[in-house]
Amino acid sequence: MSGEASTDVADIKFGMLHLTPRSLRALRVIPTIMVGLIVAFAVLWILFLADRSWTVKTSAGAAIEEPGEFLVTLLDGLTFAGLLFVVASGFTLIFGLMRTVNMAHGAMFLLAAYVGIQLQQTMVGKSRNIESAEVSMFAWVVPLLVGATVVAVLGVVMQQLFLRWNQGQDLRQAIITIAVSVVLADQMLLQFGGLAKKMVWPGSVVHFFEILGQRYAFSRIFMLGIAIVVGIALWLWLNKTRMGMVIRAGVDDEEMVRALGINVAVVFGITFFVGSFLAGMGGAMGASFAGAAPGTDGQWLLNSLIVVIIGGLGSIKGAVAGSVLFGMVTAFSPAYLPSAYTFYSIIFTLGTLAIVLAVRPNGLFGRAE
Amino acid sequence: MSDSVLRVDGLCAGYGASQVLENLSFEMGQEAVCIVGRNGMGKTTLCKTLMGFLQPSAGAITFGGSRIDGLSPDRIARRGLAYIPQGRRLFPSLTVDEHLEMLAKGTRGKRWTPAAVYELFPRLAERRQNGGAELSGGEQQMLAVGRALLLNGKLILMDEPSEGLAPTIVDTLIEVVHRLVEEGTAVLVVEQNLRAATSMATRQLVMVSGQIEIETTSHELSDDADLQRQYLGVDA
Amino acid sequence: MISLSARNVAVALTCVALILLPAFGSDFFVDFVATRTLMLGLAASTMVFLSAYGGMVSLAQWLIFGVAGFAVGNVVAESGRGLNLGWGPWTGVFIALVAATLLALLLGILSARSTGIYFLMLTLTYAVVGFFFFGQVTTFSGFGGITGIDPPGFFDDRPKRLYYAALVLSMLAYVGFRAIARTPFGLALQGVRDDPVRMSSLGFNVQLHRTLAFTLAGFVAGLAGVLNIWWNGQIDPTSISIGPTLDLLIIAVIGGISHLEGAWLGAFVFIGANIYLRDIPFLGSIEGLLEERLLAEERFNTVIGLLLLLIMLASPDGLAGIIARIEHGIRLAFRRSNPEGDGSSLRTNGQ
Amino acid sequence: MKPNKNRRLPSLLGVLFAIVLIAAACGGDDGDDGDASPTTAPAESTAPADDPPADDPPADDPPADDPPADDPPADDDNTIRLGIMGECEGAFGGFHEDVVAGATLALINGAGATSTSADTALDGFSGASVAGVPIELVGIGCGDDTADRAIQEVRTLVEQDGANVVIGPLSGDEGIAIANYALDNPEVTFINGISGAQDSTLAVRAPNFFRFNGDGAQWNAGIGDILYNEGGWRTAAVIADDYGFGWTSAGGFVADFCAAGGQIVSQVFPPLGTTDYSSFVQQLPNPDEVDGYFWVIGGTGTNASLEAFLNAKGDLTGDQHAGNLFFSPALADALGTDIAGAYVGGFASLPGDITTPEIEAYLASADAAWDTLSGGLTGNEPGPPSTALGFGFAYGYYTAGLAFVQALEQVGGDMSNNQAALREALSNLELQAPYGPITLDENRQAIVDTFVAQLVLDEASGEIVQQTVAIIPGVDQTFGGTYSTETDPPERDNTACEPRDLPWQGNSIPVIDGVPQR
Amino acid sequence: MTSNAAVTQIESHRSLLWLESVTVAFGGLLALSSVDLEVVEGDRLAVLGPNGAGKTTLFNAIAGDITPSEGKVLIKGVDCTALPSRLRPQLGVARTYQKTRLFPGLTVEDNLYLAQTGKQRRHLSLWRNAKDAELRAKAREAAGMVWLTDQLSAQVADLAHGQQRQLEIGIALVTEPDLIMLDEPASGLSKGERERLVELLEALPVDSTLILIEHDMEVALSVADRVVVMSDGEVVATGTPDEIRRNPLVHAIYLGEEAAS
Repeated sequence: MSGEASTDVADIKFGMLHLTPRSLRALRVIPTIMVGLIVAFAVLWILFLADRSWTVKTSAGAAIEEPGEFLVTLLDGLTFAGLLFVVASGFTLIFGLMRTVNMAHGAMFLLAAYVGIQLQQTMVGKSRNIESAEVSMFAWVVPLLVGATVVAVLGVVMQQLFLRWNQGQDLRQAIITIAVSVVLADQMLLQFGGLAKKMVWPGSVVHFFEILGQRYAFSRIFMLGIAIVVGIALWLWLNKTRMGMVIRAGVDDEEMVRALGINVAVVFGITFFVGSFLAGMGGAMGASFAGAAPGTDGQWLLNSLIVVIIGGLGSIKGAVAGSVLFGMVTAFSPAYLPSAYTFYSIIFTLGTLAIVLAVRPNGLFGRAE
Repeated sequence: MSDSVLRVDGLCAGYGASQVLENLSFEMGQEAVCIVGRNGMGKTTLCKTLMGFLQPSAGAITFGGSRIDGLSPDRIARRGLAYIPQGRRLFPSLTVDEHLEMLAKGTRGKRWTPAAVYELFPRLAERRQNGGAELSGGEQQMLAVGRALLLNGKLILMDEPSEGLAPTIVDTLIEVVHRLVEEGTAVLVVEQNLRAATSMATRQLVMVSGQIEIETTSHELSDDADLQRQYLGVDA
Repeated sequence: MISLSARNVAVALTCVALILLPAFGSDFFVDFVATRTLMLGLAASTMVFLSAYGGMVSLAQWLIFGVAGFAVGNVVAESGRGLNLGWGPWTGVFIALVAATLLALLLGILSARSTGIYFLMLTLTYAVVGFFFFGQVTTFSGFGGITGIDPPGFFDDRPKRLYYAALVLSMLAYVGFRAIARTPFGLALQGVRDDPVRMSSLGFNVQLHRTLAFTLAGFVAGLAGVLNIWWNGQIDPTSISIGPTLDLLIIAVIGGISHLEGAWLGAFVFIGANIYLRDIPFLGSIEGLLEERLLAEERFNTVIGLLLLLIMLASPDGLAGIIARIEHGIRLAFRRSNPEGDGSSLRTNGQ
Repeated sequence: MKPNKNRRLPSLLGVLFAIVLIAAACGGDDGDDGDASPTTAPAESTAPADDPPADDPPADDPPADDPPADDPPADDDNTIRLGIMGECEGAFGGFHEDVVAGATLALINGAGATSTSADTALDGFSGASVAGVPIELVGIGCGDDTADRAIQEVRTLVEQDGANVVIGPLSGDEGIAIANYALDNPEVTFINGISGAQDSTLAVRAPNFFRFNGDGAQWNAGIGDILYNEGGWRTAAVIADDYGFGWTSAGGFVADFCAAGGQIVSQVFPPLGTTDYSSFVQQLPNPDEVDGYFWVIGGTGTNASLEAFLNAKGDLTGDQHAGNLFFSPALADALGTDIAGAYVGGFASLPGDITTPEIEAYLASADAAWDTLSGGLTGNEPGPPSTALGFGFAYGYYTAGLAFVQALEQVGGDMSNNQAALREALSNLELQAPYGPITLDENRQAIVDTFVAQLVLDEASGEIVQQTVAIIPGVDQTFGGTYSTETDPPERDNTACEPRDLPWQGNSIPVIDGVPQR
Repeated sequence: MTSNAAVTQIESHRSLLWLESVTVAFGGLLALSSVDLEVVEGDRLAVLGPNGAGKTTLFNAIAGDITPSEGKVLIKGVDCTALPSRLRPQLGVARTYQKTRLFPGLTVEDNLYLAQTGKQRRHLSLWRNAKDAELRAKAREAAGMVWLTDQLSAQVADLAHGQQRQLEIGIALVTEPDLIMLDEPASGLSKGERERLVELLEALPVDSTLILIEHDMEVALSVADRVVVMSDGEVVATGTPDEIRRNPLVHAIYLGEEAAS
């Protein structure tokens, strides 16, 4: 008996049946192949083709011609990815364990930034024109930790007051956090005003070095360093401590964790603390890197969303991958897009997201729901 | 009864409008007891209610002398009711070692520590670094048992432990149950595999439509084909 | 059955009141409150439709709404930013609806595989892509937006005709969405919402249903978008930024995201709160207690945030849910006093 | 629920729908008698957005009921109802207090008003009148930097609160939107607050929309000339926000710099919402390839972009950098002390270092009107009122209010005939404002004095401060024909770079030690 | 294995379902290992086996909810190994689920109506027409078959568990499939309901083919004319009910070795 022997029924009804399993599988890989081609072209373009006389003008030259520019762009991408990771890892941690989409994540970022700035100004004793030289490492780290702790406590309070008892109602929780962020944003505008503020890097990290003839700032490397330390700490916490194991187990099967005698409510609270703390750390770092102003909250909520959607919701590994991809596209697209079109880079960046999702609807490391 | 470990009185529970457990009662001491019954009779619902995942609509559950109905699952577990769920429900993200390590806190000096579990199941020790999803069915069940043992509880509740296991593994499991009872842990097994059920415990409670229909012994149940047909739908 | 009648009677009475509104309402109220309530309610109803019948909470509805507006602007405007095609207003409507529907189709195809909170976040991201698209692509708009769009001459007698247009479209959408729920397509959509796996095994193309529902909702959102640009006269990328996008979600949720009439109810409360809540007298006294004007007039976003929080904490199903529960309670009490009373289902939600 | 019930519903609603259609068809007819009917409940329950001290509920005068098009309310009761369109949210939300105070101070100084509160302007004022005509504050609009919201707020002010004169708004897109609204609502007079989009006056040209401040391009007039002739720049690179204000502001510099003979070698437009500017800064030429850079990046981008430059290209030195109003030590912490010597474009008011008797009197009047104000410059903490009023946001609103009061004075409070006399007076006003005279062109756009400042190191404090170096008199919107009603509004790089004669070239008034050498 | 022998005896042109060494692996776990099976028109096949033997996985592979990692699934001679599940009803396949999968937001009638539209283009229609009346009549008829006539306009979420199980079967039957796959239809039913279920299944048209997973031997053996016994993902025995009753291997697997001895 063979497939062709009695296709009369199916033939009439629909042509779809002519597809063999193999050809169906082949159909499914088409998007993957397309993405592969796009990536291959992008790599080829950056490495060899950009800014040649026979291609269009780009602001950075082909990597083999201008390795310095390439390296700087690469570092830009990586260091920015570091900051993205710190912020997004908190978001994804909370989502992973509790399925709570914390739409107040950006507001927490901004609040920590403001608190940090305020404290730093107090510590330095100056409210404006603070120079890096006046800022000791202490006067940077303490505001960062205090700012992060403040929002971490706020996060736990929000979770305990508003979210704890409607666990599992993800839309409702998302809206509650939206409401919190609306109130926070409005009150922050009142308390901290509308002007952009900035936290100042400590003098010890503000210096520059040369790589392949290009100047590069140590502060960016410092930021990447913090991100790596945060990443390692998170990894150690999740993989080498009992609490971390409980959290990972909770991501897999929360009910079973409870059946093993573990008080998940406490674990939830701690996770919310850590997740908000990371948002706060990111806030202080972001305020040093790019400043803080009304609207920064929404921007960083969005950044976090994009990173975790690319990487896969709830996955720390995904947050790393999402940050790196997002950071790279952010850095490379203005540099290697044709010069006349660099202002489309932000669309291009978001387009990456669409492409990733076309191939993997749950993100790079996301699990199917 | 002074040595009563678990006592269930007139338990009613269900999902929304549909009542699955209806006025279910039984009592057990420090022993092995099997609840047998066909699929769909409410066995798993009973487990979930005992563990606190489902709130009973009526009735009482007394465990170790105090009421546990209405408590949260983690508090019930901490009172000493350990649960081995149907389908094992291991954590795919955790290795064998991590499954045990995560519960190791406070086990020092108690009967069951991770080391003792590895001693009981040497097979697991070989697979320490494997993820929960990479184990065979038997190994998974061993890990699920080991995980429950670390609670050092008074009663272990097993939901369909023999499901999907090779007969030799089931034998190991039966042995473990006997050993646990010898060492002073009560075991409540919910089972539909008659062989496994009758080998694990002498007391057999037959569950039909959310109630304990009759209580019998493993010998009676194994020998009485009518009983099997009537309550278990097994036509031998 | 009683409750259904009560619901329908309430809806019908509201409709009558709305029809008569211009006769006794001030122009400001008709134009600024009522017309906008109907418009935003119409847009929110597409969100509610997708959520209640399709199980999809879409944040792309406001984008589609905006795209229709941008399409009208590009087609109709004769100068300023955008394409400046200078074609007739009704051509603009046609193109806007086609654009909105096609966009919805595209987004539907792209997101039909996602569900739940993933769908929500994915559509939020689309919304943001749309914002940046119109912000950066000056061919169609740029951040300055498209200004000075006038509605067709037919609507010159403002506010009444635009109001009635919004009212008619809202009623059509309300009746239409409820009617669709009874059609084969609507039933299948609800089936997809309840159990996509079973639907698949019954021979339904689950993703096709999701996509088509999304497209249909997109068309209606496009209608609302056209009304909006006529009403507003201009549109710019910040009109479709993350803030207004979330506002629409807030509207749908305040009203009750599983009740169609919740869309308009939510819009009314939202707009009313924005306009009238600033003047609530007690805020002034609180302000006296709280230093620093924490709750002063210009802080009405705080008030709206707190209102939203309150409603969400009280009822996951918004005001409509609260109303349904109150009604339920009243009827329970009524039934207790009349044991012979009607024993039929008390269900008020669902379709 | 029973299905048969469901079928009854659509038919019921179908009948209603038919009624609606009929009603819609007749809607045009029964509409005109709306003013005969009483106000609806919501309108009644509503007090004006700002509690006026004279506590008259709006039920006394039902302005909300008036169809605006053919029934100007001012004729009836001879009250001027003023609305102020402020900005309580968004990027400029911190300046809400400032701008309301600006408009209020004009009424205090010019119309005998008294502020209700000694430490905020937001509580309104009382007792304002000009030529015996009382001016009532009906509401303060609360913008959020978006056009949609601006329209809604202005409509609330006009259509609900019955404002017949509106002062505002603050930002560019809002200005364009309100200018368009003005076109459709000829019965209301709009006096721009401080918004600086070119289109509001040059393209929209609503006859009832007046602007007594320069646009974003005008504010940068003169700086290109100075950089070319005194800074020795021949080539420049521009980095500007990719939206209307960035384009307009950059356009002003380009027009001015090129008019003097300079060349623009590169223009980079990072999108709004950019967090990491490093890749955009990379696109700029290196410091050895260009004479200087002109910065038009606002918000958080100001610091982020400057820092990205520091990181990638080198120190920010005074001889190679210049910028528009964002390039100020108040907004850009990243400017180190090496920046001393850099030139900065102007804004509405002059920097604090200029002292003339008029300015001193103006600032003193502010300090007399309130004890403290929580303005944007003091981080919304209570501070001296003169700090807030000395800055461009408040000053823009002040000039608007002052122009209104002076014009009203000229016509003796005559608001009749659709405010024709008032508008005529506004159009021809020669406003003697504290920081310089202002007149309007035929598009009702201000011809203003603007200024160029230099960043210098204050020896005493060791801080970088702004010092005015020149006043550029009589700057108009067209830049000698670079812009006209025929040209497209400034876009990414559509401002032509060509030498031309600008009316103010060579006429700049040097300022030495804060004293203009007029 | 005895199944291959049995399979080859049956004339292939009547073959409705043909499985050829179908293997399903979940990670390292073989849920089905190289299963061969043929079902011909009119067959009444019961699949027995302990929990975890792979019965439901077998159904999933046939219905397309799972794509086998190896092997072939042919329905009516058409290779549909990788065919999406939604296209299989066109071949006349209908199934029920062990865990009730209904549409709780809809009424019983709507559930039964909806089930029929899946195979038709109708399900995209925004209008109701004459065909609908027909489908609704059939839905009501099917409701009668599973004793739910009283509940036609009840919301499914409000039904008792037993009624939901009845509807689960009704949804499969109303599509008039050529091949009906019932996954533990009797679970959760009372004794009386179970007897009626047997009646119902016995009353199905002679030419309708049935595969049944059932723990209740009484139900299974009274309905089936052929039995397949599975264990550990493999088919370990096939035969008539009588043969199976007598097969010691089946006792060993299903009841436990000791009980069999």
